[in-house]
Amino acid sequence: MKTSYREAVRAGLREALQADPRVFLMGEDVGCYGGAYAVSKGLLEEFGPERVRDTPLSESAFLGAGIGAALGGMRPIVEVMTVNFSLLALDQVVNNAATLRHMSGGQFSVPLVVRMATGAGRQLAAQHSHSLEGWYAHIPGIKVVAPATLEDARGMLLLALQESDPVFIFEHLMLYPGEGDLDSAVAIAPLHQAVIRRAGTDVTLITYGGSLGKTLEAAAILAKDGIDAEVVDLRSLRPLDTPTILDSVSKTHRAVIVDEGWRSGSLAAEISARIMEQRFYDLDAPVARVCSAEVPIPYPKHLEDAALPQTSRIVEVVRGLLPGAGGRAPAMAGAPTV
Amino acid sequence: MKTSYREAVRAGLREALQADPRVFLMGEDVGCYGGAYAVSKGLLEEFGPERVRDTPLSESAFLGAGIGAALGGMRPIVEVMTVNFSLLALDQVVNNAATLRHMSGGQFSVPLVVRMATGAGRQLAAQHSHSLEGWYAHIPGIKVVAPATLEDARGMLLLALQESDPVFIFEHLMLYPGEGDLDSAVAIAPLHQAVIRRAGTDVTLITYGGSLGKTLEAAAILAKDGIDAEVVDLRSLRPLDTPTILDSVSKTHRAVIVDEGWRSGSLAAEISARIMEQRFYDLDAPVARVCSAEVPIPYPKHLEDAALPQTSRIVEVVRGLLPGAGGRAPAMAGAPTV
Amino acid sequence: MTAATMPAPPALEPARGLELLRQMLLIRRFEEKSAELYSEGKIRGFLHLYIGEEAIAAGAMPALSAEDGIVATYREHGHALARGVPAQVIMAEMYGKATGCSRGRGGSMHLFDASRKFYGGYAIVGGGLPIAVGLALADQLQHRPGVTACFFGDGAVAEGEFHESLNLAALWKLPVVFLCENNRYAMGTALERHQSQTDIARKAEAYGIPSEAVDGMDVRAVEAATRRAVDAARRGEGPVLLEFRTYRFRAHSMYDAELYRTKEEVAQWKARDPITLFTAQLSESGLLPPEELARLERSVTEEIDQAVAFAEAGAWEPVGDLLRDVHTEAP
Amino acid sequence: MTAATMPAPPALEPARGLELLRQMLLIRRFEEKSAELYSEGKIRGFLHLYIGEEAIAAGAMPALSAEDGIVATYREHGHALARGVPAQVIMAEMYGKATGCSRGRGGSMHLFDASRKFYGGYAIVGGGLPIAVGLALADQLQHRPGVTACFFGDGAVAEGEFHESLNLAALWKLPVVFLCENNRYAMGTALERHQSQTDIARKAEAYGIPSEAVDGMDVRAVEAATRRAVDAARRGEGPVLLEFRTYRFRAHSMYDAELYRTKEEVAQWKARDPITLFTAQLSESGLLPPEELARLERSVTEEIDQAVAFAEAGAWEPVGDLLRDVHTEAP
Ligand SMILES: Cc1ncc(C[n+]2csc(CCOP(=O)(O)OP(=O)(O)O)c2C)c(N)n1
Ligand SMILES: Cc1ncc(C[n+]2csc(CCOP(=O)(O)OP(=O)(O)O)c2C)c(N)n1
Ligand SMILES: [Mg+2]
Ligand SMILES: [Mg+2]
Repeated sequence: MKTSYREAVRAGLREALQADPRVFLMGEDVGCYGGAYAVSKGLLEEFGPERVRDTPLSESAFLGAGIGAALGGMRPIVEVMTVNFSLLALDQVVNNAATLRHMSGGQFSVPLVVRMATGAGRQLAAQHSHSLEGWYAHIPGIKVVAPATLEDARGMLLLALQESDPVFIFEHLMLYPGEGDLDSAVAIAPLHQAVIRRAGTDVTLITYGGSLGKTLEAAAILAKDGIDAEVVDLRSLRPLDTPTILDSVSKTHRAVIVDEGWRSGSLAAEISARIMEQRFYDLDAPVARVCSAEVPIPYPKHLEDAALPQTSRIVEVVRGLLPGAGGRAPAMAGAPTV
Repeated sequence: MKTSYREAVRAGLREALQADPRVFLMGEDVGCYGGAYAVSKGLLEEFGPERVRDTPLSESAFLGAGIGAALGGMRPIVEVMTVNFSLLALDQVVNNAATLRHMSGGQFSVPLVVRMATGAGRQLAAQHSHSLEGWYAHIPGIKVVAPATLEDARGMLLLALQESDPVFIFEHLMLYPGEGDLDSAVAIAPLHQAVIRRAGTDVTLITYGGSLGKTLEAAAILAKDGIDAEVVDLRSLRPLDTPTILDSVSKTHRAVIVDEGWRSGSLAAEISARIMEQRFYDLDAPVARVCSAEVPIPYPKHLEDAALPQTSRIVEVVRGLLPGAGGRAPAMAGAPTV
Repeated sequence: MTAATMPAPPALEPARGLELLRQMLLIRRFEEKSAELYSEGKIRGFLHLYIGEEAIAAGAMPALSAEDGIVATYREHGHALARGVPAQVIMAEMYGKATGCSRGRGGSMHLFDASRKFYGGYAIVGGGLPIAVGLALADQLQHRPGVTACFFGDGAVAEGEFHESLNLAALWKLPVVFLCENNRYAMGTALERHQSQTDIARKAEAYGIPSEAVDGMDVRAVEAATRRAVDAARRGEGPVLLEFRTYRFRAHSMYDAELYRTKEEVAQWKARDPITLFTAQLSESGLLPPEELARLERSVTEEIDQAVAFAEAGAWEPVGDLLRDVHTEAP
Repeated sequence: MTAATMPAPPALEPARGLELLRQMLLIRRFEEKSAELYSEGKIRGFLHLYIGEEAIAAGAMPALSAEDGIVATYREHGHALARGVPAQVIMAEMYGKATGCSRGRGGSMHLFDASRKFYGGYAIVGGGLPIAVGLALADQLQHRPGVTACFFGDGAVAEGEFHESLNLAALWKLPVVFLCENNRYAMGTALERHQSQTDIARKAEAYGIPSEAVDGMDVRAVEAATRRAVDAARRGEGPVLLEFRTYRFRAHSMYDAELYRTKEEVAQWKARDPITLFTAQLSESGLLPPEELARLERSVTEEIDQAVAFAEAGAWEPVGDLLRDVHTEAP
């Protein structure tokens, strides 16, 4: 029997609500409507309005209320419908959730979990297609994760609830309908560990969330040319599992980062900088990035597709790093300026 | 007669208000109070309450109103007291100011100028010490600048008002009292051009805003060891003047970026990634970063100092890149993992 | 003042009545066609229909003149049509064609028309209110007679930007009218589950401004109330808040199980369909000649068919222009 | 209900009166000493004094019990003192010492004391309100009797978070009391220049909750009104908004030219100094024995001198601990 990513998140929510009376879910339309992406469908009926709470359109107030409820001994799960709307609550995130433990000299913790949809691909245009998880990954005091598989969709939520500090979970909206076999028994990696989704020797492809599928597709295509790509699924965006990234790069001597964020100031830039700082002398070619074009995402399909990272682009960039398929790049090969 | 940075900004504001009837200034306490940092002192008396407008504490509404007024044919200058509070208005920035031209298919422009104080150094603690200009530099559709000198404090404001798109000006709060001779006659560089503040041959130090002074100090100290550093003042954070950065690195073969933002996901990471992509084969050592520690800025002086980039740290990092002062690093010198 | 205490609007001259009716019909049929085209995959993304609420856009727009500005939401096809934006460029926009009113960049949620001071559809709930305040400020500072009409839903009333915008507009006596389309739901959340004070008009008290609750199913009541509000704003008396009580007959957007409301409730409101009500009014007062309704339906259908043909025929923007209009090209 | 229509508070027993007086004196002298220490450079950053507003913290805190939570602003020394946070750990915090109530990390604007449910000073205006709503939600969900008291200024009322928080609290009938300290200025912006509705208590209407405007210079009126509000919230009747009308005698923060108000206005308000008023009240009713005031002053001075000595003696946190408490160490 197949499970969708949406159902996997729901399974995690249900388990969390069953396991701990302090856990409750709140957000816009998580109850009667069943969730904007139908993630929480049925939970209101199962757990009642005290624990599955519809909120008004007040992102700052209900995310802040999540912080307060966490201070008050609860284990809130706040759903912000999408990252686009989370900007309205960013003050609460940066100035309160992330600082309270430090400002109080360690007296208070904020065991809050915030989930939100991110990303583009459904032609929702310039106000509904942001991928701003990279911004969240910049904030000291919070943790940021992006589950890309069914197991992680369920399991990372449960792990997040074990943390004593705020954890932000980003669910790429294109992942929700994706189906597969969910094995709830299988143990998943720790919350902040990256996972190698495909082992390879020629180049390291580093990605997360909604771009993992495209990246694995690219790896499969590259394999046909004899290019053996290793694919690292970051899973955790803050903290980054730098050792796993660096070990892979030491092995392959080449890296491409695939990130749906706008290129300038993307999370991909941070990863490139870390590789630069710590594996410069192991590199046979400059680290490359495949990111979104620097444009508010346009509505029409052909323009949206052109703005986002695509499998074909990943393949093209990797080939640029490995002239003469499978072979090593000559030391002086020109750096692609993608 | 000496002029302070604060007075230089004021001079720019006054000239703008005199030159163009469409220009007006609005923000919290810009009028009766004279500005939180006394930048607009006297302007209310000179230009009256129509053109120097005190607003309620409503960051989202008055920044959004600035966008609307710009659509309506005015040339608003909105002062957000500090970047810390601008988070409350970030939805208007990302979803409206930056998108309107694109979403409308080019029918509308938003000639809005937004000024705000940024940075730490006055022991204002975890909610008043952010340096988030790097976030703004991630947003397609807006322009971001950070004047570091008296001439730029006045001149970049006037240049910003010539633009047809939103320009965000970040003024580091430690710069305001700084005094010097302001020559209003001197022509300044174009808005989006970086400027070499000190020419050198051994290493490129890339910085902006509040960190320029510390970086020039470091260069002076390094000069005593015979290390000749070139200092690039970015001035514009979006767009970045990549050619100026790359040309300097091609010459010096080494670069250190000094940026008061938190290290992970900093603007410094973007610059490092661009150098990696475009000058990898010219580098004699990995590009290094000197950024803020990943902690909500603590109140006590000794801890705040420890959290921020300091001259001594810059010197130390540069020395790490150039073992044997002045000399070239042996090809295999270890990469500093700062 | 509430709808109850309002003086009855002046007698209606025939032509105006038929215009209002045609406007509502045009919106209704346009939305029905859009739903069809969505199912066919011609229109994508989110699509929010205005069916049931036509009396508001149709009634409010005639109260605005060419110098006035309009700020709307993502549920704005009706507003664009009522403002006179040609059906064909709206349809082309929803197709994502370069011939669309936003050159295809915006889609259904982001209709713009500078020539008609239609300042756009805003899809961040509450996000349009500060923009409207700023447009009104620009009119005030330039001593122009313009008034800005800002449409938003009941859900938007919970957002901080509603509060900040009304305070700012009232404080500065700006010529802006806040037109709340209270259709009793914010997506699946009923009014009483998202507002502690469900009488939205009473919120005006917190800003010291006048307000009215108006029957949003009565196109003439909408027009009369909007005229009063716009005239006051134009006279420099500052902003007014109008609450139009209405109902959304269809799902929030195309996909929506409607688990959050009963069939009975929907049926009750459909019994007050603004088009049926006004049609009855007109014929009772002898202002609807026989065959007239059929004629109107035909002309509306023609207009929409032509719009679809125009959209179908429109060209796509070249992919090479992807980065166009991120910034204003230097003049 | 407004202050005018309120029943007079019950007669006062002597001990309580002297306690209230001592509390206000302690805050006044503590703030005066802080100003001195700021000039000496012992205290840095921003320093916002509570002088003139003492009756609010002193009057409100006795209405709260140990299970209740407090959320305050950056102008919160008085609230911390009145809640029973020892003067010495507050002073040490303002010195930035490891012995401070926030281990020196927060300074004047960020006082915290978990043991007294003092949930902190928040320095983003309006930022504390959603936190208070969440604390109240936690009490409600855990069926605890606690009520959360949320202090904020008149300027905060303009922020969207005020609006969103009151609506949410009212909608869910949460046990939270919103205590607005209306000192008529947001920094240099006078009330009538930042609020279109200057009668803040009337804003409660927009949320369907009860409110009162209270004389913030009368410590007993403050205490009585706060008790009524807290009791109602504890009974499960939902939130209450109280507007305390008061005045800030000093500058907004240490540096402030006070160009925005006249000497006369300041003088008029100083004539209603809450400490002078209450001292007079007590002696008139024969509740202030001769010498008692002098004795109180001496004990307050001792307490503060001791606090300063404690702060001076405190150790600095080692620089090596810079990154401590960014995250909760794994248990
Ligand atoms: C800030 C924000 N939060 C959430 C959403 C998702 N959303 C889109 S429409 C909507 C309901 C808005 O209801 P209302 O304001 O009553 O307008 P209506 O759709 O009923 O016309 C929601 C929650 C959004 N677009 N923006
Ligand atoms: C969101 C935000 N905007 C601006 C500021 C700067 N600021 C600090 S206090 C203050 C005035 C607040 O006035 P009020 O709420 O009346 O409190 P009071 O200082 O009078 O006690 C301002 C504008 C801030 N800290 N936070
Ligand atoms: Mg609605
Ligand atoms: Mg005040």
